[in-house]
Amino acid sequence: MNSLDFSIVWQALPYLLHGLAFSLQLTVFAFLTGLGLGIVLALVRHLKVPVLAQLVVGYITLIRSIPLILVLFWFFFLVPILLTPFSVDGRPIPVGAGPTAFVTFSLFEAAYYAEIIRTGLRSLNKGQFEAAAALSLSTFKTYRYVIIPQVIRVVSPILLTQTIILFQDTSLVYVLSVVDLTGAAVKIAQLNGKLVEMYLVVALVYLAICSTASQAVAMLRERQMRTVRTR
Amino acid sequence: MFSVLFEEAPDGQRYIDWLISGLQWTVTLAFFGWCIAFVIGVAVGAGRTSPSRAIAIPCRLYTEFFRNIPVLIQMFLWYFVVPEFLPFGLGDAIKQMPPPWGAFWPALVCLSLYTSARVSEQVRAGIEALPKGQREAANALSLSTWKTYRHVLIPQALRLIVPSLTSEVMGIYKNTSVALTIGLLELTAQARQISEATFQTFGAFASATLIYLALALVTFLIMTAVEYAVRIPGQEPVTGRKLPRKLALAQEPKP
Amino acid sequence: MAATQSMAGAPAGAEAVTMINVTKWYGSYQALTDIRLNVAPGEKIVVCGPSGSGKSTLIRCINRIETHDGGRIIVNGTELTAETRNIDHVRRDVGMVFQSFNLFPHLSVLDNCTLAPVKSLGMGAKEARDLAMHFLQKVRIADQAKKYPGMLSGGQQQRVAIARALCMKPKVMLFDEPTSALDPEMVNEVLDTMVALALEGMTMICVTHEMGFARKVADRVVFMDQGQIVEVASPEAFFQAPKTERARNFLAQIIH
Amino acid sequence: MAATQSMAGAPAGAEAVTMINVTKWYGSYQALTDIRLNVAPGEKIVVCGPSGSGKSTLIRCINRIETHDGGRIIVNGTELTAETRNIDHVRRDVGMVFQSFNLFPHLSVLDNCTLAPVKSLGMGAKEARDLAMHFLQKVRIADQAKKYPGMLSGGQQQRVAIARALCMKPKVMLFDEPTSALDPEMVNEVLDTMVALALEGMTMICVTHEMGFARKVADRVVFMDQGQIVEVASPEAFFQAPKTERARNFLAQIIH
Amino acid sequence: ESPTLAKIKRTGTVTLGYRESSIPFSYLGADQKPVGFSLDLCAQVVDKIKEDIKLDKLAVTLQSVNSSNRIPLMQNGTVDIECGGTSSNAARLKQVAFTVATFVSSARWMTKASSGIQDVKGLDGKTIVVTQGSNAVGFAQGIKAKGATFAIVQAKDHAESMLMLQSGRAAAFMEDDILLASLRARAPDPTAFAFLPETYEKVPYGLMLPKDDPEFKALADGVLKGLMASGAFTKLYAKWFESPIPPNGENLNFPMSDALKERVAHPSDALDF
Ligand SMILES: Nc1ncnc2c1ncn2[C@@H]1O[C@H](COP(=O)(O)OP(=O)(O)OP(=O)(O)O)[C@@H](O)[C@H]1O
Ligand SMILES: Nc1ncnc2c1ncn2[C@@H]1O[C@H](COP(=O)(O)OP(=O)(O)OP(=O)(O)O)[C@@H](O)[C@H]1O
Ligand SMILES: [Mg+2]
Ligand SMILES: [Mg+2]
Repeated sequence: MNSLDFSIVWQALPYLLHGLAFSLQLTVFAFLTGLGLGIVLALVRHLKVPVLAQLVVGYITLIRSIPLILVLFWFFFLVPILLTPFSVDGRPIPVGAGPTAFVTFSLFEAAYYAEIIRTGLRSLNKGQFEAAAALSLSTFKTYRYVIIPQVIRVVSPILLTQTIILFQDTSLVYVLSVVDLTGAAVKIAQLNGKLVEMYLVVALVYLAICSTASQAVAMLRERQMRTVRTR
Repeated sequence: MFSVLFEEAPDGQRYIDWLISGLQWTVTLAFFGWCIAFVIGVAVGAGRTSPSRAIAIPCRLYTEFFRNIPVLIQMFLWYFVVPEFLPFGLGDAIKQMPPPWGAFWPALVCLSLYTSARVSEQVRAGIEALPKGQREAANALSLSTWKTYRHVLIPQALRLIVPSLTSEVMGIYKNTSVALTIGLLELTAQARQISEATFQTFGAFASATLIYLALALVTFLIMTAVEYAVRIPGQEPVTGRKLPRKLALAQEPKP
Repeated sequence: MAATQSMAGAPAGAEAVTMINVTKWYGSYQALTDIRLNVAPGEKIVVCGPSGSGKSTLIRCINRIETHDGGRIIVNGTELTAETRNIDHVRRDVGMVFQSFNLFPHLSVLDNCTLAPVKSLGMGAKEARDLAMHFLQKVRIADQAKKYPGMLSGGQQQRVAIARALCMKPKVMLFDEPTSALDPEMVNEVLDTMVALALEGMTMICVTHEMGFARKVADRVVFMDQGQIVEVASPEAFFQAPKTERARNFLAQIIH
Repeated sequence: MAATQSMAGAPAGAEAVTMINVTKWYGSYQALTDIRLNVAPGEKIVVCGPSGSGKSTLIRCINRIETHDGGRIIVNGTELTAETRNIDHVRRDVGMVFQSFNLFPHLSVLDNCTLAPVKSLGMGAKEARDLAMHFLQKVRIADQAKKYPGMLSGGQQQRVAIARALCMKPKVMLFDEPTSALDPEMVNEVLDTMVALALEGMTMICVTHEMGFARKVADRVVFMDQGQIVEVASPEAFFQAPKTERARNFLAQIIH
Repeated sequence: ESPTLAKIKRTGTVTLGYRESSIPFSYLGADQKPVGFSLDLCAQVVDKIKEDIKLDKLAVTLQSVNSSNRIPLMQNGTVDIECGGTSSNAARLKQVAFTVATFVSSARWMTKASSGIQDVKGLDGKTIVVTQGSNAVGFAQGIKAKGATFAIVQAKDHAESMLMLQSGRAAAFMEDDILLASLRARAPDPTAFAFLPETYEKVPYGLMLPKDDPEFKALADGVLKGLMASGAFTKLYAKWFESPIPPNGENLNFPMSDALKERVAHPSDALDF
């Protein structure tokens, strides 16, 4: 292969950073809303809410069975068509790519987070629920103050792995013609024929960010372990 | 919407034949990819729990490396970059491989390693979740480290993580689609081809979606059967509660 | 928000706990059969019996950690029904200490004690903290208030659990084998705390096999077998001359 | 593959276990200080002492579940060093029964017993099975051989754990509070099994607070405190007239 | 009335689809702003729309599209005109409409000059690359069906096809001539690549429009015909195909083919030549 030429990376830096910013925004947003929604879904299942619990199982199974890229695709193109009845002239109402990405990722990740939270819920001792009940805490307060904080600690490494995957999957927004870090790199690469250089740079950026995150979570956990489980 | 599948394609076949050919590649890649990923994943995951740092640290680096780079980019690197750095003859030999094998092997390697990193993380969690006493009991019985893992720790850890492994198996089908970026015409690639040829994008992608759903469902059923087959008699699937004692008492009248 | 005392309809001098023909089924297995038990305010009851005889089930029904299937349970004048309001009333009046402590591991000792008063009684943070420190003092563990449960020994954890229950200012305390998960030496420190509580006049129902404790503080010993109350007697009568064959066998087993 | 007896270099009539000035540190905390102990073949030792005094650490050092930091430990003539061959030798000679049973839940009772003989001693499958059935018979649980640990009561599980250890035909058995995780009623069935073993002449080192057991079978009682051996005496001497203040206090605590 | 025009009038917005690397038709120029031949043509159409529906303010939205989403985006009403380099064929015409031809291309082979391959015969026994979903896939398979013995690999996009050729994974790359020319112009050393003499079936390119809106198509066609008649079209062609273009100033040196000259003289959207 011809000698590598990384000068293109400097020229494209603003564009790449712009893409990285979008990746990070989408990751943070989808993490927060997905986790929130995922907790709700997991609780609906855990509390065996009639009818809703079955719907949630169906939803989670469906979402986990379809590639994210196809989920994005269907959201992007079907929602405008489904909204047609509400439009004045009987034509589909376009929904922007940005909102589609944020909503779809949140809904999609919620299914995965819900399963992770459920694993955590299963690992908790029944005594925790009983102690909370005996202290006359309401169901909501039991989960809010006693159960969920413990679950989050237990499953934090799995949450991290899922979030790393989420961060990597942001590249799929290319079907919506939105540009994230990978998308930006690919575009620059295609225009300039510098594929190898750009991909190497992106690989390093991902490796650096994700490794830092996983190191941080590992350290955080170690600290918690020290306070929570010394014996 | 699906009528497009039965139209005749430029090459004389029907479009549905394209999809089936794509499905075959997807399944082949997923199956062999999973087998390799499982073996490596279990080995690396177990290695991460090793008391020896000389084993644990390389295993951790392995996991971090292959998990933290997007699979799309790994695929590209395996296909375009790695052969350039192989000793001269080997790299060229790889490049000369006739299609589709020239794309299949890198795709298989890439997918296996990527998935194995994710599996290893789960195996590690499974082993770490086992009570410390299991390892100690094995030591006290003079089982070697290898036999301790082989007969005591890994069998239990795997049973523990069946649910999350199920997600992983369901996930590998989806990740196979990344192989299209290096020219392997698997299911998604074929759907795109149909879409380009006919501009019937919805029909093509709807077919692919349904096939993925069916694959996931089959996987789910198989894994449920596996979970049932390897369950441990007398143990509740849910961990945490000390019911066994009571069960035993209920069954057993006192002398 | 604060707990209003619901004495409406309760006869004067009412029992603290009244159980009338209570039955409880686990699926097709009957765990409690026709339980009748009255506990007067201030009374101390020790419940004993073989494993699986329904002791835990009995006291767990009293604050509806388990729901009973037949009969009536009245606690401080409030009958336990499916109604949330009643359950809440009863649970505020009844504190419970579990065999396995069940402290919240992610909260400090102090937070364990203040969580429920603040979130469920609506007590002010400062007031709750003072109250918690008061009870932690009482169980002689106030100096550990900032630690997390995982940093304490079993006996210390169980004393925190007792303080936590007391912070709800319950009228009745339930103990389910509070010492059986402890090392032999730690048993005493928890028993001492319980004796002190008993001497203060707290109504107590306690599942335990610590016969020394029963002798020292119990007003009555309730012996259960196979989901039924087989014998109710004063500790002296029970230990010296159990009336039933089953109780005799049981006592022979646990006192070696 | 089969265990060759490594008596080379051991003096005739050697001790089963010799500990010379053994020390053990957890980080900066010294768990064992200058432990000296000789155990003759066939001898029965009961180790007791307050929680955290290092009892478990002591016996776990004997088969190197924990590594000691100073001093020497010699088991049946083999000194415990970092060398894998020595560790293997010692572990084959030493059986261990844990407080929490630590059976392998995914293997049937029989497989629990045959795993180590087959995989680690290289015994034939049939021979191992016969041996396992023999010992299961001895702990009166042969009829449960096909069941899984999760289906057994605690007392039964502990008896299986004893059989599993015996299947390695150890010369020395270590017990770490083998009855303290059991319900009061099940304690007896395990103690009975241990007494039977003792009567057969097995060398035993047993951490326990079951003083009845100590009285019945122990040749010597070892009392530990703060990582040191404070007192070694015959059971009669120890229980009647402990020489040290610390032992007196301790006995007052556990015998109520 | 034309539904597309009605929508544009109601919303006061027209949305143009553009491609990100379809040089020189539609691509990201300096600062990643879309530019290109097709976009220039579209600008003229937009002016005409503005004039026709008598709006003083018509907002123009640029929507990036790619091969996976251009059809759905057009069908669900997001994009009004695709200003890319998209070829027309019978199957596609069932889903969308095209304006009169704005370009005519034909597929060709590009090889490494150093390979010494002279013609299609020289490719026998070798591996060749085409881009997934392009017309070239069909052509290559057709040639093979007639007895050629090369193996076909399909790369994800043109850049990767080019990389396959560069790195020696493929001996030749088949694609529309104009695309090959632009790829070659941007290569570090354009002279390292050479064309084989064979040319294949001619294909018309056009601006892509929603189907079943003849009034809208007539408007766009009218604008293009006007440009062709006035000579403005030829000037635009020279600007993008025969002069240095942004962002790096390469010159494609791709003079107008006879077939396109014929279409400029007699504008038409017919498929055959
Ligand atoms: N959730 C449950 N489902 C089914 N059976 C149960 C459940 N909980 C308890 N049981 C059964 O009900 C019976 C009474 O149980 P309970 O826990 O009240 O006994 P206990 O007297 O407290 O025994 P222990 O001394 O072992 O604590 C036992 O036979 C037990 O197996
Ligand atoms: N892994 C460890 N890391 C740090 N300290 C430890 C560890 N294991 C034990 N210790 C400490 O070493 C001391 C001795 O522990 P050991 O378990 O031997 O006591 P013990 O006499 O068996 O107590 P018990 O009766 O509670 O089982 C204790 O203070 C304990 O806290
Ligand atoms: Mg109980
Ligand atoms: Mg111990």
